[in-house]
Order: sequence, then C-alpha cells, then structure tokens
Amino acid sequence: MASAQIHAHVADTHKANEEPIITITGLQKYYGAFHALKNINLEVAKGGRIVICGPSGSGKSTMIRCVNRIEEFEAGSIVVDGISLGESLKNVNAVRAEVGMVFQQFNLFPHLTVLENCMLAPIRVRKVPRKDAEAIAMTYLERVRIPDQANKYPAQLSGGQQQRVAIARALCMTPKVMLFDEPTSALDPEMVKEVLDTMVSLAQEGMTMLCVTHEMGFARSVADQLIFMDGGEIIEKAPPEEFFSAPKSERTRNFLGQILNH
Amino acid sequence: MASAQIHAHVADTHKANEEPIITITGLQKYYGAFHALKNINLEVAKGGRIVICGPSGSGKSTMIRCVNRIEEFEAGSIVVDGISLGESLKNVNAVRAEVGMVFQQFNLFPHLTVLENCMLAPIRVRKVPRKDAEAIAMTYLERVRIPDQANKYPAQLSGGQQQRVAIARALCMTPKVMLFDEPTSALDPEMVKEVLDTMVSLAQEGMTMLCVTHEMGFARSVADQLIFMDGGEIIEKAPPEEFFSAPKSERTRNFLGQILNH
Amino acid sequence: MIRDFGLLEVLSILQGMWTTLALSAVAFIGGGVFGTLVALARTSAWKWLRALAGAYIDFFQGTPMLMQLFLVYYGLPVFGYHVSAWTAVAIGLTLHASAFLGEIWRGGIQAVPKGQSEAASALGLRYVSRMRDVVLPQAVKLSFAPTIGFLVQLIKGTSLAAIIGFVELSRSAQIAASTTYKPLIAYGLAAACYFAICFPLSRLSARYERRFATNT
Amino acid sequence: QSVQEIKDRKVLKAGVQVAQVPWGYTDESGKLTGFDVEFVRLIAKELGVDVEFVPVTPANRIATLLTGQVDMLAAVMGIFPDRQKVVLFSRPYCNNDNVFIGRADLKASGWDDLNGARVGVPRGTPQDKAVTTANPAGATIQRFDDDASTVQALISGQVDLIGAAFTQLGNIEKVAGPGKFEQKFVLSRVFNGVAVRPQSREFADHLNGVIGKLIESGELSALYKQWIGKDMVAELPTTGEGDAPLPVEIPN
Amino acid sequence: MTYQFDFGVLLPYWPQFLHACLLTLWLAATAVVCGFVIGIATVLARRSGMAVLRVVALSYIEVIRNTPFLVQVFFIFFGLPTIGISFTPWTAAFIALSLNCGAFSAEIIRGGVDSIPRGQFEAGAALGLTPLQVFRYIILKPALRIIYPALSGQFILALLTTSIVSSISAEELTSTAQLIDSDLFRSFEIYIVATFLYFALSMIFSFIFKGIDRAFFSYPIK
Ligand SMILES: Nc1ncnc2c1ncn2[C@@H]1O[C@H](COP(=O)(O)OP(=O)(O)OP(=O)(O)O)[C@@H](O)[C@H]1O
Ligand SMILES: Nc1ncnc2c1ncn2[C@@H]1O[C@H](COP(=O)(O)OP(=O)(O)OP(=O)(O)O)[C@@H](O)[C@H]1O
Ligand SMILES: [Mg+2]
Ligand SMILES: [Mg+2]
Repeated sequence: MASAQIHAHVADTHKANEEPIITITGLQKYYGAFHALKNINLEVAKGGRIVICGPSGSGKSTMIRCVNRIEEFEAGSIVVDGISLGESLKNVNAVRAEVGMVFQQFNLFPHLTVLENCMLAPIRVRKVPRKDAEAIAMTYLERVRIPDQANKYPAQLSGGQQQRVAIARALCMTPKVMLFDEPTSALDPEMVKEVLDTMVSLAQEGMTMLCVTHEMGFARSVADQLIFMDGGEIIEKAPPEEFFSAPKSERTRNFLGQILNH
Repeated sequence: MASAQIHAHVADTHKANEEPIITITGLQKYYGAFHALKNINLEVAKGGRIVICGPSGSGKSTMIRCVNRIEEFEAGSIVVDGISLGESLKNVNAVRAEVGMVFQQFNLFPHLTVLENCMLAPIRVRKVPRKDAEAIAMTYLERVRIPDQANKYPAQLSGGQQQRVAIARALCMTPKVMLFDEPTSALDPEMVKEVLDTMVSLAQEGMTMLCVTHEMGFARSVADQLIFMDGGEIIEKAPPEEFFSAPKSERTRNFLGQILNH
Repeated sequence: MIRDFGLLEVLSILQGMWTTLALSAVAFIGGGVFGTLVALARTSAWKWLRALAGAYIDFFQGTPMLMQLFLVYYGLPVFGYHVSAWTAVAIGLTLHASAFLGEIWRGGIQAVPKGQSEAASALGLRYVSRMRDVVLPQAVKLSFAPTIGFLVQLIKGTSLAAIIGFVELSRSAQIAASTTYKPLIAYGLAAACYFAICFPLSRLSARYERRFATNT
Repeated sequence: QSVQEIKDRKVLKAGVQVAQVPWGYTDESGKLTGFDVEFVRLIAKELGVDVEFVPVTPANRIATLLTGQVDMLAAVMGIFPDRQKVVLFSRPYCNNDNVFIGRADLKASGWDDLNGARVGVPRGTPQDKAVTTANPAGATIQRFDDDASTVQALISGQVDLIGAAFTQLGNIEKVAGPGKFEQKFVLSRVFNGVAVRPQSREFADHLNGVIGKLIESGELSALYKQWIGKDMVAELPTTGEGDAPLPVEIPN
Repeated sequence: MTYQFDFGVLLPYWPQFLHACLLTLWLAATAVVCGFVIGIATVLARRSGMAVLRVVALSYIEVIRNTPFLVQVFFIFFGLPTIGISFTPWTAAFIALSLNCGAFSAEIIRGGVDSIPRGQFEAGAALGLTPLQVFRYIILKPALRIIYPALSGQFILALLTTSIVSSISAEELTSTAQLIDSDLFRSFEIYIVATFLYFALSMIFSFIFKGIDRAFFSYPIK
C-alpha cells in the first residue's frame, strides 16, 4: 500500500496543536418528526483527521453538513475556530468561508470552466481582484495536479479529475477545515486512487479534515480518529488500530464485517 | 470469504458440457467515427462463467450489449445457442428471449409492481396466461428471496432488493444465458453482498453468465474465465488463478494494481 | 332595448361556459388521440417520419389558432367540402391540439430513461408492447403537468371558435357586453368563469410537477 | 341558389348580427329579435319556409355567405361599391345614418374641428372608411373590433368622439346617463340591403319583389318605426346595383 | 368551387403588410424582454423570505395564467381609466403582453430553478456565497439552459398572442389584415397571407432563439 510510509509522517505533523478547532456539543437535528441526529458531541483538534463511517441513513452526511450550516439544526452548538454558529447570518457566512466542503457528486458548476469554478468564490466572497483570483486558482489546480485542464468544462473531465477540481475549488478559499462527504463513492474504481492521493497529501500538510468514507485503507493510514455512526448516534470513536482490531460495539463489528468481506 | 467453499462445487457442475453457447467472431463496433470494439473473438461454453473487467470506456458494456443486440454492430457475427444474429428482426427477438440481462441501474419499470415487472415479458412475449405468469414470477421471486415484496413498487425497495428483482425478472424468461453489466456498482456497500450471493447461487446451478464487474472477490471464486478489456480489445483472457497471479500483459497488471490497492 | 346587466346575461354566460367545456373536451380528446401518433412519429426510428412530424408541429405551433380555425371552416367549403360548425371546430382544434400535445409527449417519451426501453428490449418485448406497457405510461406521468398546463391554454383558446359562430364563454360575454354596454362586468364575469375552470387545473398541474420534482 | 331549392328545403338560412341593438339581439326573454331579425321573419313567411338564423359578425359575414354557410345576409350591411364587387345586393330595405357622437362639452360640427381629437370607429365600417378618407388634420384614429368596444372607449374616455350608427346615441344615453354625450354631425346616409352570392340573381330578384311588396304595404316602415324609433326615409332607391343605392353624403 | 382565388389584388398592399409585421415583431420583442425581467423578479419574490412578496407573486401568476388575455387587455384599456389611469392603445397592449409573458415565464423559470440539483445550491452556499449570489452566478444560467425550449416556445406564443391586441385598436398584423379585408373582401387570400406571415415571423423568432442558445448555452454537458 502506497500510503503506508506516509502514515508516520502524517502522525508527526499532528500532535503539535491540541486546542480544538471544531467543538460540537449536544447537537440535535430533526427532519420533521424524524430524529436524524441524537445528541452528538465531538471535538476536533487542529490538524485532526477524522474518518466517519456507518450504514446508509445513519446521519453521517447530516452531521458534517451541520458543521458549515448547510443543514440547520434544532439544538446544541457548533463552534468552528472560535466562531459560534448562532442565529446570525453573518456568522454563518464567516464559518462557511473558513470551512471547505467536497461532495460525493462533485457539484462543480457545469456552465463555468474549471478555472472559473475556482475563481468564483474568491472574487464574490473575498472580493479578491480577478487577476489574483486566477493566480490563486492556478496554484491550487497545480496542487491537485491538473493545471492543464483549467480551461475545460467539468463535463469534459473524468470523475476523478472533477473531484480533484472540487477539492481545489474549496482550497481556493484557504479554509481551516475541510469536510468530505463520500468523495470517492461516485467514482469509477480506477479513479479512486488519484483522489485519495490528493487527500493524503492534504493531510500531510496538516489540514484539519472530517471525512465520511468507506475507504478503509485510507482510514487506516490517514485518520487519527475513526467514528462509527448508526441511527443518528456516534456509536464508537477510536484511533484506527483500536477501531479495526478491537471494536467495542457489536454493531461496529457487524458493519466492518459487511464492508470488508467481499 | 464466504464464497470460498462454493468454488469447487461450481467448478464441478461446469466441465460436463463443452459445446459453445455463445460464439463471437470478428466483432467490430463503431459509434460514428469512434471504434468502440476492435475485432472481438470469444467463445463461451454452456455453463461458462465469464467475468469481464477493464477501465471505464474500454468497451465492456458495449460488448455484452451486442450479445443481445441492444447495440447494433458493424461487422462480425454473434451466434447464441445456434441462432445467428443476422439482419432478421425475428432472430433478434429469438435471441433476446434466450438471453437475460441485468443492468447497473436496475431499470425496473417504476409504474409496475415487482410482480408485474416479472410477469410482463412472459405474458407479452411468451404469451403465457396471466395465472401461469404469476406462478412463474413468484417462483423466481422466492428464488431471489423476496417473495414478500411482490406487491410493492420498485421505489419502495432498497437498491439491493431492486437488483434482485431485476435478476428474477430476467429469470422469468428462463434464459439460457445471463448478462450482467456492473450489477453491484450502483449499490450501497452493505447491499453488495446480497446481490453477489444471488449471482453465486445462479452460477452454482449451472447458468451461463457473462458478467462485467470489478468485484474481484466474486470473480476469483465464481468465474472460470476472466477477461481484461482495454481500448475496445480483449487484452487478456485467463482462468482466475492465472489472471491474478501471473497476468501476461503490463496493462492488466497496472489495472489490477489500481483496483486492488486501496 | 339596451338594458341592465341582469339574470339573463348571467345565464347566457353560464350557458356559454358549457359550450366552452364541450369544445375543450372535443379538442382535448381529438388532440390526445392524434397527439399520441404525432409524438410516436416524432420519436420514431425513421428520419423522414420525424422530420414530417416536426414540420407539422412547427406549422401548427407557429401560426395563430384563429387563422387555423378560419382556414378550416371557411376553407374546406371552398374546396367542395361542406362541413357543420362542429365538424370544422373538431378538425381545427384537433389539428391544433395534436401538434402541441404531440410535442409535449415527445418530451415525455424522451425523458423516460433510455435504460427503460433497453430493459424492455432485453426482455424481448417488441415496439408496440415496449411503448404501450413500458414507455408511454411513464411518459404520460412525466408529462402530466405540462399536459394539464396546455389544457388550460386550450380552454382559454377555444374562445376563438367564436369566429365560426360558436357562442361560447367569450362570445356570450361579448354579446352581453353589446346588449348592455357593460363590457367590464360582462368580461369580468367571463374571466371569473375561466378562472373557476382553469385554476383548479393549474393547481393540479403544479402539484404533479412538484411530486415529480421530489420523486426523481 | 334558386328560390325553389330553398322552398324544397323548407328552411331559409340567414346570417344576422346577434349583438347589435336594436338591429339584432336577444331580448329579456332570451328570444332573438331586432329589426333585421324580424325583417327576415317577414321574408321567410312570404317564402313559406322556416328560418335558421346563423350569427355572424362584421368580420366574418362575407366569408360565411360566400362559402355557402347561409343563403342570405341581413346583417346591418350597407351598400358600398367595394361590397357590390363581391356580393349581390337586393334593393335597399332601410336606411342607416352614420353620425359622430362625442362628449357634450366638445365642440365639433365637421372634420375641421377634429384637430387634436381622438376618434374611435369600429374597424372596417363606413364610418372607418369615411374618417380614413377624410383624414382630418391632427386627429388620431383608433379602430376597434365592434360597436360595443367603440362605445366603451368613448364612455371610458379613451376617445373623444366616435363614428357610429345614429341608433347608438340612445344606447349610450341609457348607459352613461342623458346629456353627457350628443350627436355632433351627420356623416352620411347609408342604405342597407340583403346580400346574396353573385350567382344567385334569381333569388335576388325574388327578394326585390318581396321587399317592394313590404314597402308598399307599409309593413316595413312600421317595423322600422317600432325598432329604430324614427321614420324610415320615404324614397328608398329601388335597386341594390349601380350607383343609385350608394351612401349619400349629408353636407354639414 | 364557388370561390375564385386571386392573390394578385394583395400585391399593392405589401408595404402595409411589411409595416404591420415590423410592428408585431417590435411589440412581441419588447414585451418578451420586459416579461422575462418580470418573470425573474417574480421567481425571486416567490423564493423570498417575505410572506407578502410571496403571496403577491403567487396571486399575480395565478390570475394571469388562468384568465384569457383578451380580458386582461380589456381590463387595462377600458377598466383602469375608471380609476383615472389611462394608456394609449399601444402602451396598454405592451403592458398587458408584458404582464402576460411575465407570469408565464415566471412559472417556466421556477421549473428550471427547481430542476437544478440541490447540490448546486449547497456547493454555492458552502463556498460562502449569499443566496442572491448563488442564484445569479450558479443557478440562473444552467436553469435557463434547461428551460430554454419552453421559454422560446412561450415567446413564440406571445408573438401569436399579439393578434389579440387589435381589439383595443393597437395596429398590428391582424388588424391590418382585417383593414385590408374591409377594402377587398378577399378574406381567404388575406388570411392565408397573414397566416404565413405569422409563421414566417415565428420561424424568424425561433431562429434567433437558436442563435442565442448557441451563443450563451454552449457549454458542454454529459
Ligand atoms: N432533507 C431530508 N428530509 C427528510 N429526511 C432526510 C433528509 N435528508 C436526510 N434525511 C434522513 O436523515 C437520515 C440521515 O441521512 P444522511 O444523509 O445523513 O445519512 P448518511 O449516513 O449520510 O447516509 P448515506 O450513506 O446514504 O449517505 C436518513 O434516514 C435520511 O432518510
Ligand atoms: N451511445 C454512444 N455514443 C457514442 N459513444 C459511445 C456510446 N456509448 C458508449 N460510447 C463510447 O464507447 C466507449 C465504450 O463504452 P462502454 O460503455 O462500452 O465502456 P465500459 O467499458 O462499459 O465503461 P464503464 O466502466 O464506464 O461502464 C466509450 O469510450 C464510450 O464513450
Ligand atoms: Mg450521506
Ligand atoms: Mg459500462
């Protein structure tokens, strides 16, 4: 496994800072009568790399979408980099500018070129001049190793390339935290690796990451904490060695059995 | 892996018959100017279980779609169970009735119940009376272990259940050959197994199968031949042991490296 | 002789509403039957048939319905076919509606995922069964909202049948306006009648549209 | 179209206007009546046949006649040279005076007073033709679909003056109240005739006979008095063809 | 055949027909542009946070869509003067047609916006864009691309609808045809010519629309 030697290195960068950059306390979320998140508590240290897994419908997406308030929630609080997500619209936008997000379905803007996709938010939100925005965009496109695709439209790229553009687009806002929601599960198998490699290198540079994924190889080598969710709750939270070798909960064991066993 | 002990058993049923049930000779297929299949030659023995893999766009779907003429082709011939796919419309329909097909996207008919989905073709094509068609449908729904869902609509089922209905629907025409086009790749990870199990049990009963899939565990334990395609050509064809341990072609090795290595 | 706007006017406008409903029914049924054929022709495998259906649709969508009715009703006798007003309006509205419905349903047919007809082919179903059992039921559902939307247009459009002598909702309002010189009341009442017919249909259409937006 | 055919069929198909008070309209009891309608009933009685009334509008009446949907038109149709070219007119059966009606406070006694005025006329009518030909300096001409809209435009103040048949003034006063609007000047006297298809000369001749008889017996002028409320001109022209029945200018 | 066709007599009238076509085209084009702007404003109002705006927008759409255009024209031309607002026929026609187009395009545009995957809105929000920015920079263009056929169809309908404004004395193709008819009584020839002129105009319209389509919506999609 290519990422094996990376592991030690990633672990190093981490330990340095321990003040939490994300603090989730008593989070409750309902869809109508349906209780989607039940009292979620979580702290993520700066540079922390959390991988979240669990069966479909367990609330993984809902949880990370609450972090940048794409989803509203009913009770509890989420503090990101000292900014509390209260009712104020201003805080919401402040948080969103600090938190990058990458979706399963890429969600690139189809009518804009790759470059324009990356320039949009810096220009409109950060009011960066066009020229500078372009320079920033090119930097991050090089970072994900597709500067040569800058003038193509999303539809002209492969899934793996699209997802790397999505990552670059989020990075252009220089976020302090990156959220990933199953970034590789809409990809053809041979493209999964190129996206995971990009994420690994992000982790190496100390980016704080919350990542929903079932790529257990990636989890094993990159995560410093694994979380297993089921029925809207965090059932298990442990460092990878412990998580895979000695899961405390029966449900975690079953789930791992299912996804590792075919 | 649960299917390991099945392997020997499946292999037994097979060797008995060796006359080819599918013969593909010099198959050429163009999409406009794009050469999608380049001189494909393949023989499948009765009871043969072929697994086809290869990168996206390599022509895997195109090839198996040619077998039941959902795709037209420009040159070459395909003989299925002695029926040649010439120009005659009659032959096309004769072949289609002998060949079942299961798609990645299930393609169940959303306006019909599970039972009606299964009864449609026997009634309209084989002119089976309604009563008998229902009996046949129930038999195969039991076979895929969801007789209790018979009166639901596809949208009310999980992906794994839908795909098993799709298999049952194809079986209701008592086909001699089953084609599978990535039957598990649109499924959530925890549903993959139930569909693979259904396919394994079909193989055990001696069904001739052509299956495009990247589930290498399944391929290893069920297939008697693995095919690797790239750029519209068959690059490698070998029994599983040989295919995995000593692939002749560089491209096969790379591909296997990519999909097994994360 | 000029008189106040009274019960008689109200009754005659309500009477006109029935004629409007009857005309709309004729147009919708005739247009539905032929519209299906137009839609099938527009999606057929033969290029010339598609082109023909396309020209037919272009012509009837590209000229005012007023002119179409006029040319059918006054034009057919010129060529020796004497037809009753009902026959003429049935022909005219059917031609008009079939072009529009044909185009709407073509959209519906093409919106049914290709996998559906592929799966049907793979099961050995032939064209007729493929269309009747698999594609059309879904296409009709998918195009339900625009179909009802067009029905609303059609109901309002049947007012043009006045040109060939039908005293329907608009024309009866016009007559009431001329005998009372109270056009605002007369047309206002007609508008209320149209609204009473069309609004529930529009709501229905919107509800279906939403249902599909959430279902797919 | 021969008279015999109509008699054999036992039905006379006549095109009339049905929203043109007091010429043709439905009364309070819902019955179609008016001067033209009752006139047609007299003709049918003379022929010994029933009548089937076909509603027509100024816009479609000629097409309705020429395509054979009706046998004749008695649809407030004045005899004009251009109409004579496409249909055959019977001898006139009444006169219809075209006038201008305007706001009471407006001073207008002829074309020259129309500078700056907005003049409404029903499209394609004699009034329309007259204004269009006169093209009074400084006036804006607005054309409407029918008399009702034209009158409505006057009442709602969208125009200052309208060209209309003299029968309209009574209608306007009924709606707007007396004294607000008045007849300004008379434009012309038009003679209405029955129109038939050009080939139906025999039918036209027959109609001429019937009309002559009705005039002689005084039935027609009584009918006119009853519906229009004025006396019919004593000396109607005796033919629908040539220059004789054409409108007479009435000098202001 | 009881009727003899004679198209020759129409020949001297060609300048009038041409003029009428241009007027019709001008009325339709200005009303369509204006209606489109009204349509977008209405869609934004319907999605806005203020309940009043939403109700006003919804009532506007429903009333216009469910009553005949003729009645709307009459109301504006004959009805509004009773409360002291009056327009020239041409202005009244323009206002009525713009309002009519506005309501229909609002419904179409809304359909287009609804058909944009939710992920697009979310991705925009996740980048820190405000809702209005998301609409302007992310949603509008793809939505327009999807509804473009419906929209251009609606605009051709608007072109054909102009025929109705002749009833309030606005001069356009239909009223010109009727005027010529009252000169000539050659109804068939005139209506056939008018029909083909309308057809030609709508073909020109759809040609222009195709051009716009190619120019603005030509980014590739799968
Ligand atoms: N907009 C919504 N309205 C109502 N219910 C919702 C909505 N979004 C999600 N849910 C429900 O909330 C639960 C959690 O959904 P969520 O998307 O967070 O699950 P997940 O763990 O991400 O699953 P998956 O692996 O399928 O993405 C599910 O039961 C889902 O049906
Ligand atoms: N209808 C079509 N028109 C034009 N090109 C097509 C069409 N269908 C497929 N192709 C092209 O043919 C090639 C082979 O396609 P095919 O779907 O067979 O690939 P595949 O191996 O099944 O890929 P995947 O793993 O993505 O399903 C691809 O390059 C594809 O772009
Ligand atoms: Mg999720
Ligand atoms: Mg494929």
